[in-house]
Amino acid sequence: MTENEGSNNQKSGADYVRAMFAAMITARVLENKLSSLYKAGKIVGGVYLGKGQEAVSAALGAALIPGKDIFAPLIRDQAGRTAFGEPLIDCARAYLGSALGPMRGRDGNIHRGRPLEGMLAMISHLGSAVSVVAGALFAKRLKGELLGCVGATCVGDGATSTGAFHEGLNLAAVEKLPLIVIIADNQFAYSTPTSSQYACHDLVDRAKGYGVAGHSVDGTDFLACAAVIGDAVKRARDGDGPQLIVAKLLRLSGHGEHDDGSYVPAEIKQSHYGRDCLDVAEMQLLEYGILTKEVIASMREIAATDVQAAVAQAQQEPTPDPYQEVWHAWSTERFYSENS
Amino acid sequence: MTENEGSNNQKSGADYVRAMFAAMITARVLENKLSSLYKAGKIVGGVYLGKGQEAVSAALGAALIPGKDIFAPLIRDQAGRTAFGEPLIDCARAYLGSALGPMRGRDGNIHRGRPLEGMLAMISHLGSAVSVVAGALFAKRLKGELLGCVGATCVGDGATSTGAFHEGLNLAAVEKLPLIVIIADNQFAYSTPTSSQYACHDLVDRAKGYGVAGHSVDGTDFLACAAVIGDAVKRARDGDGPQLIVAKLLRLSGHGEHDDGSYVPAEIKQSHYGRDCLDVAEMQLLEYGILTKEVIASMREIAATDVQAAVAQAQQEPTPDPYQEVWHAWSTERFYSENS
Amino acid sequence: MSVTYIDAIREAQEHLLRDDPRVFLYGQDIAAFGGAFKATKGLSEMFPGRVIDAPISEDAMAGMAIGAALEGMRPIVEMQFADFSSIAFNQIVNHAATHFYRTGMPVPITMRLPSGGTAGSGPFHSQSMETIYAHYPGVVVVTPATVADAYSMLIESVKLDDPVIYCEHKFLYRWLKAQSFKGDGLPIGQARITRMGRHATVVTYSAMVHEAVRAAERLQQESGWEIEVVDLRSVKPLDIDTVLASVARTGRLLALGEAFPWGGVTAEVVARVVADGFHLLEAPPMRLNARDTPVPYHPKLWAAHRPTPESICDSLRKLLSY
Amino acid sequence: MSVTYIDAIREAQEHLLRDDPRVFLYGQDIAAFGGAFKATKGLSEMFPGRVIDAPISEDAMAGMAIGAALEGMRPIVEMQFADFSSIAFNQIVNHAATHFYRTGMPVPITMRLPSGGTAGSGPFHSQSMETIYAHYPGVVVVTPATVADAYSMLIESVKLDDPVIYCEHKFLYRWLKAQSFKGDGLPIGQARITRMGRHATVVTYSAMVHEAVRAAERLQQESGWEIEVVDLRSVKPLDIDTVLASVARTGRLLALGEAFPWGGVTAEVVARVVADGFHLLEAPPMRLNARDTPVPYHPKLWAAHRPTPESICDSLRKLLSY
Ligand SMILES: Cc1ncc(C[n+]2csc(CCOP(=O)(O)OP(=O)(O)O)c2C)c(N)n1
Ligand SMILES: Cc1ncc(C[n+]2csc(CCOP(=O)(O)OP(=O)(O)O)c2C)c(N)n1
Ligand SMILES: [Mg+2]
Ligand SMILES: [Mg+2]
Repeated sequence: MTENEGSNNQKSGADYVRAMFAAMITARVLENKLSSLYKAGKIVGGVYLGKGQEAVSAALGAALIPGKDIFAPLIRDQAGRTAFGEPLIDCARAYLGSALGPMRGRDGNIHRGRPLEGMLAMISHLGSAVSVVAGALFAKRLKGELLGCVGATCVGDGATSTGAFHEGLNLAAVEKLPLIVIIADNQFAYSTPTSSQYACHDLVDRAKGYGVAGHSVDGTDFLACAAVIGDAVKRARDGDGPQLIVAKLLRLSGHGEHDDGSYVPAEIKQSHYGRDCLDVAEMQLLEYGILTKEVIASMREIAATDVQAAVAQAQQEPTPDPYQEVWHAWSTERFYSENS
Repeated sequence: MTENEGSNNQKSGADYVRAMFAAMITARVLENKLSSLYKAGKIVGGVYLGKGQEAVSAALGAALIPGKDIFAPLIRDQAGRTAFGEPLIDCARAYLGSALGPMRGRDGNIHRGRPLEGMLAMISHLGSAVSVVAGALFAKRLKGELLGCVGATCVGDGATSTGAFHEGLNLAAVEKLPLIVIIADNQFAYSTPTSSQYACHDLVDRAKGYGVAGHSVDGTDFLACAAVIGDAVKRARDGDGPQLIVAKLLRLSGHGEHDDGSYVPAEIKQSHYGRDCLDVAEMQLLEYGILTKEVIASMREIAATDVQAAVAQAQQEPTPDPYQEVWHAWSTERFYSENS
Repeated sequence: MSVTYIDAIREAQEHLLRDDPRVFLYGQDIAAFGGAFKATKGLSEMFPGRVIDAPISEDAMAGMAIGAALEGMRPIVEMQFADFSSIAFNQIVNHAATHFYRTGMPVPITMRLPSGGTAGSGPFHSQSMETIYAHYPGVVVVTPATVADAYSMLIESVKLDDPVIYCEHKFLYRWLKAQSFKGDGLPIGQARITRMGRHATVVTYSAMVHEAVRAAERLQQESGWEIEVVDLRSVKPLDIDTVLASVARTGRLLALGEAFPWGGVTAEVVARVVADGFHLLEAPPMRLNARDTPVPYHPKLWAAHRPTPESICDSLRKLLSY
Repeated sequence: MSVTYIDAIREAQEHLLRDDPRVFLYGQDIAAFGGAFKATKGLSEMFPGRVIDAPISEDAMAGMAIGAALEGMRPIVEMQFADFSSIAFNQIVNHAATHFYRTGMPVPITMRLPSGGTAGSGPFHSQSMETIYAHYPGVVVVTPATVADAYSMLIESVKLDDPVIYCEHKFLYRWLKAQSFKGDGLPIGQARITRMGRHATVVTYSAMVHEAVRAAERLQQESGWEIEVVDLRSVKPLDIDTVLASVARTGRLLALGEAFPWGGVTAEVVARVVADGFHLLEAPPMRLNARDTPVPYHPKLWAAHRPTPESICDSLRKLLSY
């Protein structure tokens, strides 16, 4: 076994939660910035935030190994992206309409990705990524490179109602692939409450029906996310097959920044899941002596500086030029005469 | 409440199993006939039989109330169709290519239906009927006519892997509709064993994940089918919401008559589920004194006569005439000039 | 006081819910929230139990509508974006569209597809899918371009016994205004001469009608060309008679659309015109469509991906100079 | 000894599996059973672990192929019938087809679609879906009509970096025979003159090439007309140059296809020919397609639903007498 195989390259507990927390802080600062840019009319397209879901997302992103694992982030995964190593500039470029970066203005915001580096570029159709990640893992197995690798994606409560989610998870189960699917059950799909989305007591009840491991976690509890999600990733890496994790939480923003989320009842906002995972994280990290107030303060400063730098850079960059744009959907060059 | 409401119009136990058995015998005789006609080259298109699945199918069909309930039979539901009241001539016409009957040669074999009478005409795409039956029930609710009604459909183990099955069942669960879905788990989807279809221990484990009632039954056990399926239909009728029934059995024919099913291992054929539910039924009916040998013999004779009559009639009927055929896919007549 | 295109869609649904007990609405976020575009705002309060939030299950949403239609109802299904109807594709083209032919029993469902491009919406929130549905026998595909048509054609769609794909253009939602919902009463299946002209005919539909009119006005001012604009209104059935009559007057045809270039409405229009009106043509019929790539996200790319008054004028100048 | 069209498909897959470790096959019943049409017979034994039975999950099958392609593999996915690809539609047109444009990374998957009508197969086992896929930017859609093309184009499809919809015609599977798999080496994107002629051009593809040749032979015998038959081979890209060159020789065009009549290949061919070759035409270009209903089940209806040598001759006679 090379050093990259097996689960021994999983970060140690403290390193893992520190990496998580750093990503969460950065994501929050970045998203706050995106929100004000949106309000100032500086953003191209819509803005979709992961506020309140950072612990879940970062726990996943930080448990994955860039360059080895596959990660298909979804709409609320800024923290996971950052933890997985996505440069901030990718996000800034996508939202600010720079012509540079992986999507070059052809696609934007949360649809960005670096598929060559194992971070897939989502399409909007919910659930579609599940089978695609399964396929990437299947390919790794065929190439003899699967050992110690995992693939992961996040979906919302709403996305569990798609046929694509069902077909993809079932396929992964049949092929016993090391796929981690996190359901961030944030109680709403856009405005639709879960009572119109599913009728089971808890979505984790679905795990048995697919023959996959099921895990539940309080998505606002930072250390619980680290423990449960870190463990599930480790299990998948060690050959235990697909892992379905259901995290309970609340989206702390609107569906997108165009939406004030006023349909979320006050009781829910004030309930346990209405708490901010970042506050919980800070409390827990201090309590366990993993980080000090000073370190946290300096992490925030670094995040602010990094975000500022990325945004400033993207804002200076050229926007796409339709006259420079190569209008081809095929990669096969000899077909190009066709569209001319 | 009118006399058609509530569950009191469910047949009494003995009547129910007698109706089941009569349909099973008729279906078997009919299918044997179709098989020989196929071998003699007299059939238009393919032939798909329900041999070995009659107890499950008839238990459902006989528990439904024609003119009130909705039934969406699938590929192996000859017995259920007959029990629900489908005239034999519909089947004969579809298979023999008569221009008469509900499908008029435009569609055939198992795709036939009488949607106006609550028996839907399936499309091939597996799983598609689940949401359609749910929609019919939803409509009945909106019209204030749902009380005491149910809708039912059958799928195979293979069809559970479709997104349509998942979306449809979930929707029915969310809307708490009186939908009965029977999964006839006959261990194969065409040639594909269930190990390539699902990874759970038992498909009934899916019920909890949808928040619906789950039932298991030995599909070769006639009385068990009557008890479990009859009960599930009653529960749905009484307002207990969707019912998922998983029947274990074995297809006793090829996938279609073009297929000898030689991929089914001998051990499986000789196993418990390889037994013929018709033999079991006869044994049980005699044992419990519900029918006598003489009655059964005369039922077989009646079935043979009826089948013979239907086939003879269909064979004499005209085949469709392309020059008489009205080539319109729309019902709106003022659009017809469009295709001319 | 003026009303908008989206107002028309909302009003038509209110009207239908009020007048026809068979009508109900089904879609994601359409009940209390009033829909992603507010096309059903307030309706769930006015008609309790008849405006229902659906799970994110487009296949089952279409299937449920089909089942309800078979039970005598007249469902209107809102897709959150036309692009997501790709998940409902099978139920629409194979279940709903074939049913009348197969069984003699029609399936009166109306699928509302918020269609077409808007700035910054990208490849999955901008598609025009009329071609995909119109290719299949059995569906009616309507593409209203005016406030009055948005209103009357939605009402008419629900009254039709056949499944209707109602393509509503998102760009027109709030931009397009009128004094009232009242129109000229043209039925589905009949095209309209939106602007009269003598020198060339632009045949188009949906939002492109307005771009064509802009181009026509520009050419008139610039060089006195009089361009006739035909609004197809429904792309299936397609009123080729009105198109041919126009081409008979002008001798020149530009078929214009916002969809992808391969196949589709513009190809169908040209192919039918040359089949029956070859002798009427004084110049080769032209087509102008979007570019053959996914719809770009960035507004600058998007604006160059779809036809614009400028590119329409360019095409018309070529057509007129032949 | 002769080989068939289905042999070619099987052989090409064997060849690919042998020569290219990136290739694997995925589909329902394709492993031990060898596929519903036996296109993969024996291959799972020859290449253990590389010919895999899929669950009945067309969406996930396409998704899994996309993921595998992104990891450097070259999957070939068998749909049991083209008609069931309606379930994979979203993954194909929105995921696979947009990926290169969006990210610069191509998705080399090959989707095998057993297409077209055969007697007694009915509305859901007879469809020709090339139009649906060709409408979307980013996919290559091939429609082999000969044994040699079935072989070489499948190999070429897998070598292409773009997603390919490989439409194989079920009617040709066992009926079409040849002496070997060797052909003329034409690449995807180039059409072929299947039969030379002087009086009219029939542009077609897939099984209709053979019906066109039959019609041409009949007209030659009956009345001496010499009909040229162009086999498009791929409908996207579509080799309009070869078509135009043929029309330049004959002055008359019949675009022929087995698919539904609205939009599609025949409309696209006519629209392109009139755009660039209007002056070449001596008669209005004609189209002949299937009728605008679902494909009927009964063989008698089916035979009158699709174009036949008789109906092709009728169309050609009209075209020639203009
Ligand atoms: C197949 C499909 N249908 C509809 C949409 C439109 N849509 C985008 S996000 C969203 C809500 C998603 O809810 P959920 O999955 O719970 O994720 P959350 O937004 O709560 O994180 C919807 C309906 C979509 N993207 N895909
Ligand atoms: C969506 C879809 N994909 C593929 C098929 C082709 N097909 C027809 S029957 C069948 C096997 C069905 O297996 P199962 O659901 O277990 O039912 P059984 O035949 O065993 O009764 C397949 C793959 C189909 N009808 N629909
Ligand atoms: Mg949610
Ligand atoms: Mg089965």
